[in-house]
Amino acid sequence: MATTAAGTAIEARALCKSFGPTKAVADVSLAVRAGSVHAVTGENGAGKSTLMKLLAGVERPDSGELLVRGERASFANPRDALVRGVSTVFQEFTLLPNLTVAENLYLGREPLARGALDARKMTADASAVLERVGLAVSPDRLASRLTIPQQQLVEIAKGVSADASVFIFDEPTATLNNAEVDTLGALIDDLRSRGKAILYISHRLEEIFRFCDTVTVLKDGRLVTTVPTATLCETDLVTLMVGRPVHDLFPPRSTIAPAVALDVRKLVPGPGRPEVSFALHAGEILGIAGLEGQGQREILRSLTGVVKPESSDIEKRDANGNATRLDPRHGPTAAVVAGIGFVPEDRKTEGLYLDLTIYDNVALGRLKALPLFSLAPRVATFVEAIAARMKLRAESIKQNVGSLSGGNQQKVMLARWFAAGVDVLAIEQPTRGVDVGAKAEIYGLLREFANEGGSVIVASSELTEIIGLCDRVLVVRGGRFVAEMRGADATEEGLLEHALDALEREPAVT
Amino acid sequence: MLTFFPKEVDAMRLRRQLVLTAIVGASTIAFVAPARSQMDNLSDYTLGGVMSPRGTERTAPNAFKKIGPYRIALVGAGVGNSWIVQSFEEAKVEVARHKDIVSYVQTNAEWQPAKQVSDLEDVLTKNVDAVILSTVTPTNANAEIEKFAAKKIPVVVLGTGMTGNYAVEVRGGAEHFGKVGGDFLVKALHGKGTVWAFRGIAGAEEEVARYNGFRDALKGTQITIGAEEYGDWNYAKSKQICQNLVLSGKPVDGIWFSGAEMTRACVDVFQQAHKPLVPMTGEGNNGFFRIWKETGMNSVAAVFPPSLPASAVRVTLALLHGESVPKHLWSEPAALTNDTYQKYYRPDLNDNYWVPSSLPDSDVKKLYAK
Amino acid sequence: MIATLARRSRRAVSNSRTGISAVTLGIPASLIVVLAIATPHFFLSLQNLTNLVNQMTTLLIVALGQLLVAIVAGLDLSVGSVISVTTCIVSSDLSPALSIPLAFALGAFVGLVNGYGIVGFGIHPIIMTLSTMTFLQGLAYLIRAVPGGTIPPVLTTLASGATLGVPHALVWSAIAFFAVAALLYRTRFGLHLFAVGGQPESARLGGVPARRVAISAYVLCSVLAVFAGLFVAARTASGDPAVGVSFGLDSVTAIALGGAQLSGGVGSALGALTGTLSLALVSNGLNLLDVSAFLQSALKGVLLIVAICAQRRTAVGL
Amino acid sequence: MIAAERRKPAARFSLATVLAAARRLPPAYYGTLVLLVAAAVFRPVLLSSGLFLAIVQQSAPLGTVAIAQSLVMRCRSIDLSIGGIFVGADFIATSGYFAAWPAYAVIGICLLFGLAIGTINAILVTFVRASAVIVTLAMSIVLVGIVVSVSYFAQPGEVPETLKNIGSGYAFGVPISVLVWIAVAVPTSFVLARTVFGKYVAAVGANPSAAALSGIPYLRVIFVAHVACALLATIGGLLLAGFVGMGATNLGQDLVLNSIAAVILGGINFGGGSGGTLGPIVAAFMLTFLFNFLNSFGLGEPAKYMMQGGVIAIAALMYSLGRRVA
Repeated sequence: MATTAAGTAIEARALCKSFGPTKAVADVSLAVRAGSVHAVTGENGAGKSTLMKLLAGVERPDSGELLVRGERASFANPRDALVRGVSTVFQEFTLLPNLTVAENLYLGREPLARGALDARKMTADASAVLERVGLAVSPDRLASRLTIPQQQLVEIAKGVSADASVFIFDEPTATLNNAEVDTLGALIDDLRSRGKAILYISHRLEEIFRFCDTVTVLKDGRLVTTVPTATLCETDLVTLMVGRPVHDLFPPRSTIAPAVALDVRKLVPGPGRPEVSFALHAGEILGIAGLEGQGQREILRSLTGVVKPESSDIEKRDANGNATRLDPRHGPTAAVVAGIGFVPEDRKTEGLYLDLTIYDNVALGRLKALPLFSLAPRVATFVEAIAARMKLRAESIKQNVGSLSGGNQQKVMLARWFAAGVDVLAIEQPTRGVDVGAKAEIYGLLREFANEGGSVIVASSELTEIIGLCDRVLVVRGGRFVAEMRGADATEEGLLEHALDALEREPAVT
Repeated sequence: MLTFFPKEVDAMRLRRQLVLTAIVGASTIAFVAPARSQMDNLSDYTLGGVMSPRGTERTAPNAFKKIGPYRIALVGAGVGNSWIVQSFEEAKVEVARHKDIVSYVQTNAEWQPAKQVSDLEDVLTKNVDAVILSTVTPTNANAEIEKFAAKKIPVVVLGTGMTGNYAVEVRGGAEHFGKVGGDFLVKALHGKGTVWAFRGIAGAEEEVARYNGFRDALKGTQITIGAEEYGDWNYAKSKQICQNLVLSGKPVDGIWFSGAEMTRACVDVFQQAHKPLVPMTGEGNNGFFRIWKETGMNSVAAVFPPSLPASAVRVTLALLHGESVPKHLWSEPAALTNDTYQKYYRPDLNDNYWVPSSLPDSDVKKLYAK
Repeated sequence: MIATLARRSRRAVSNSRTGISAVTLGIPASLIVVLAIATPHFFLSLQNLTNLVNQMTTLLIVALGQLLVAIVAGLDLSVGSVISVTTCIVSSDLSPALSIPLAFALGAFVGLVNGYGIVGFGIHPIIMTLSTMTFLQGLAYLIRAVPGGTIPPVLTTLASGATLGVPHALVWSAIAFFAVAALLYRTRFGLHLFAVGGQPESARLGGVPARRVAISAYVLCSVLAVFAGLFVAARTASGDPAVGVSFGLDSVTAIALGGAQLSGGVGSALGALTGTLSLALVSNGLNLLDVSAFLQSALKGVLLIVAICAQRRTAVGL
Repeated sequence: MIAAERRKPAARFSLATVLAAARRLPPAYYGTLVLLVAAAVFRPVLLSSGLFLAIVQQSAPLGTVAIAQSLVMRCRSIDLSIGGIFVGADFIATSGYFAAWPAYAVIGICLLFGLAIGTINAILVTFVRASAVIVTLAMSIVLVGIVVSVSYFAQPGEVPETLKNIGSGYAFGVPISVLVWIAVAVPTSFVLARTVFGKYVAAVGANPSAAALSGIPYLRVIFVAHVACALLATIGGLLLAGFVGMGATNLGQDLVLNSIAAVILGGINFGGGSGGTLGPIVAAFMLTFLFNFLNSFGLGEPAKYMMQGGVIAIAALMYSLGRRVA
């Protein structure tokens, strides 16, 4: 048996995990005491969620070891972890929509009576557990009929019911309102007072200081430090999280032309969503910054018709100032015809045709607005030229896109829209999964596009990217714009402050 | 599921059943030439000699006697070829001739054995007095037949190789059918040469019996079988096989078929290949007669009366009237030859007409006018 | 029985995982009313009700198997061929002590092949089961080219006939129905089937051995098809290489009419029963009303289209 | 020019390319080669010019249907209503209802019928979003049911002479049906390779969500594919009817499954692939040749079914393993 500090509920020793060439978690060690709340924080991409997955049994480490109450542990899956006393509340809930609350609670460890499922006991036990977490729903209700906070409480109840000794919360407040956050706080206090160890993964400073005893900061997959929360102030923590000079990745900004290219008014991205309005200027790169899940995605997608907005009043103006109305409810086809291209975050499943060649992927952009049975123009020279200009690294344009690296795939995505001749690009996470060299090239391409009169709206959770690339930044929180600043004036600290602090503040900008 | 790929299966079954059912008692009317008066004798279940008793076994008198009027049912295996369509029509017309039949229902099982069992159950529910049954397989209805027997409801079966507890069987002699063709080839080829044999569906009892009759006829001759293929009684398959045989240049002096559709397929292949027709065997169908006449080929037609169900209707009534009826009624007709077939060829009718028919000419014209 | 069904259906209605709706219950109910009025002397006779049960049994057993596969978002078109092969095996010269276990072994093996192909190798369920269906169809023809053979008397006695006035078919229907219902609602495996059908990845994270559960569903489906095959063989007293052809699609129709979602996670034994009942009533009723068998099959096709179109889904295509 | 990929060693890259290229060749190409060699050794008569040409002729209906089926399968859909379309078109051509009409008018009516069924399929699949497998299958049942119950009263007769000639005649020493087959294949191939529609089909098949997100009218593409599939399948059905020459309510039902097998063997799986239009064509010939080859050994239906099932399973398995490697 390995030795471990007394009272340590769960301990990670030198955990490493790589996905392909990227080291998501490198040599991270961490110990969580029973009866304490331990925060793990860091920027997006710092390795928080990978670490959480390693602890929760979703992924297995490449090297390093995991100890639960001093004993070496290896989890096949989260259920296995739960049995060993490690309960995880995932950010994307794993409740099964067609199972009842009680069934979800006891999935994989259902009570049996003489070999048969003991539904009565399951319901009774579930009722008791639900009461303990303060959730007033019937255990017979289907999970699909629960609200998001209710679902989260069910996830927590899972751990309570298993009498887990370690609770891992992955960004638990992302979907909760203030009252619900308070309830969660009370619950965490209760768990702590009963000697449970709590691992609290979040980048919300306010909560970290409110709930947690200890904080571990990760950066680029590596451990920065582990310190008692009491020894820090918010500024210290932000410095620890950012702590990196901004690379010289970014092209120089240009001056914003006064002309409005896209006037978005009263866009309601979905039922019950707040309304947003903003203007995108010709030649401008506009950043939408914020923590993940704050509504950036919905704004971009409803703007481009990928999801149908509730309502909108959008005007698109071309270089000559001629205005046309755009109703995104008519779907992406209408947006594309109007000259707006959308680059999704998940290139592989939503953007590219991996089995088709570079030529096909790009040339498809040339087909918009052509009748269905007209000849598809042969544009090999054009595609070669655009590929060369974009410094696309491939053997030939006949190569399948699936065989390209992430950065080159992203270039193909952009090339399609350049080929289509759109003048507005809406991009989610423009450099996710792209190596540093290609990043700079992509930034350069976007800037070039803007300099030629195009407009770009970028939603990114990488603050450095937003700051370095954008002419103007809108900070979003809870579906609303809470701050606007010039890219040149923006700092990570400033953005984070708006993105985080806005939790408690009234929206400053709409 | 009638149409999914196993439709192919249905198709096979259809072809198989076509002949299995149809074989029930081939008899030549060449020599019968039914006189009108005999046809008009509505109690003559031999249809003027088309059918004849096989063996001496008879039903007991009054075994199924019942007071009329009667409700009878024809439980069919399925529809799918013109012979069956005509035979059902003959049954219907025959029923109409008898005033003491007040109810006549007809079901078909779409060649599904299990559905036929259900059909029989449903018919039983409807309190029929007698059933004429053409089964999907020789055995699939045995349990149901037993139920009818227990209720003293006579079951007259149309089918070969039936084993159940039926009252009377009405069928044809399969070996005879095959032998008719074999005898013809022996004569046409003067006892020597190479013939091809187009068989039906492998393993079918009926098919084996016909083939045995054919082999019997070849015994003691110098005729050899140069190619033997299963054409499944199907035009399309036979056409492809025949095409392959012809184009591969296999020698052939004559061809034996166990069904007319296959003959037509081969004739078409020979003509398309501009190959002189060799003697081929055929069947008593107007479409075949037409080709026979158009090509002037040397052929013979085994006859397979579509009027079998009409005979079955009369048998059924005889049973209900309390008569004693031969247990086995078979039909083993002599063939139609180059000299006699023209008497039966009706140029005014289409290819779907089969002989001999018990239908009045007005019905025949209505159904088969070109 | 009726009381149990009623209780079960009340419970079912309150739980949308079953897919039971006013339509699933309403179709057979209204068919019964219409038939009882249209053919009062025949339809409600004891004889006819017995017939109805006899006619339903095979399809019910297959549909219950198909249901298990549908719950894990699969589809098994090979059940028809499994039925055919089963009748061919048990009608062969082998002793029943050998032929019956052989049929079950083959069924289980077919289920394993389907399951591994679909779950293990990611082959589309339609393609996978279509190919096993075709292969087994060939095997059936290989064993028995044409219908015939003899069925061991023990099977015939077990399948047809009655004890104390209760038709054996009813007994078998009830056993199959309650066995599958118990499996679904009284065992962990049943719950896991629904979990895997709801969201396989979440189920896996929740510790459900998702692959094993899905493969087991295919195995059970094939084994139930073997049962159905034994019943058909006994009922028709013969082996027939084509007897099962209609059951693949009929079973899908039955469960779709019974509210099962082919996208997985939703379905119920009661739905399989009402769906099967609906189809049997259509067939029985049209027979009583003397409607052509071919129009009957066309009508079944229309019913299937309607039932499928009523299911909302987002995917387009397969 | 495009800058060369520098990060990977050249040798490894080219080896991978060769392997990838080999894997992308449709299985039908190998299969046909193997079969032809086997025939040359065991049954050389199958390769004699007359017989070989006849086998090509026999392939024409399946080949045409395979082209039709490939259109919908490229869009990740399927059409199993082909069996019903065959029976329906055959009924129209042979029932005698249109006996007084010129043959080309009858052919036209058959094509209109195919168009109508294709449109219904397309509506059900794209707008109602019903599962294509189930609705097209059900469509087939409905069509066959109607035809069989109607044809019970109006019996099927002969195929019009013109159609018979198209199905089984020769022109310039080539079977006419093969010319029709080519006449279907060439424009289809052109449309798929060179038109906007063709490019969209490839896109929808390769990644439906990407197609939707990037503004491709994907529902319209699938709609058109279904209509075109039914129409071309009707042509295949008429070729078969012409070859058979007589009406039948079970005409060519095996072509439904064989067409799917041909498409998969031709290198096209659900959602595109590498076979082009030639893949399914070669595969249709391969299957027809295979059945002739098996027949020449006296192996009948059982072997045919088992081969068919095995071949589809193996092709599907190869495809899914290939995808996993890539």
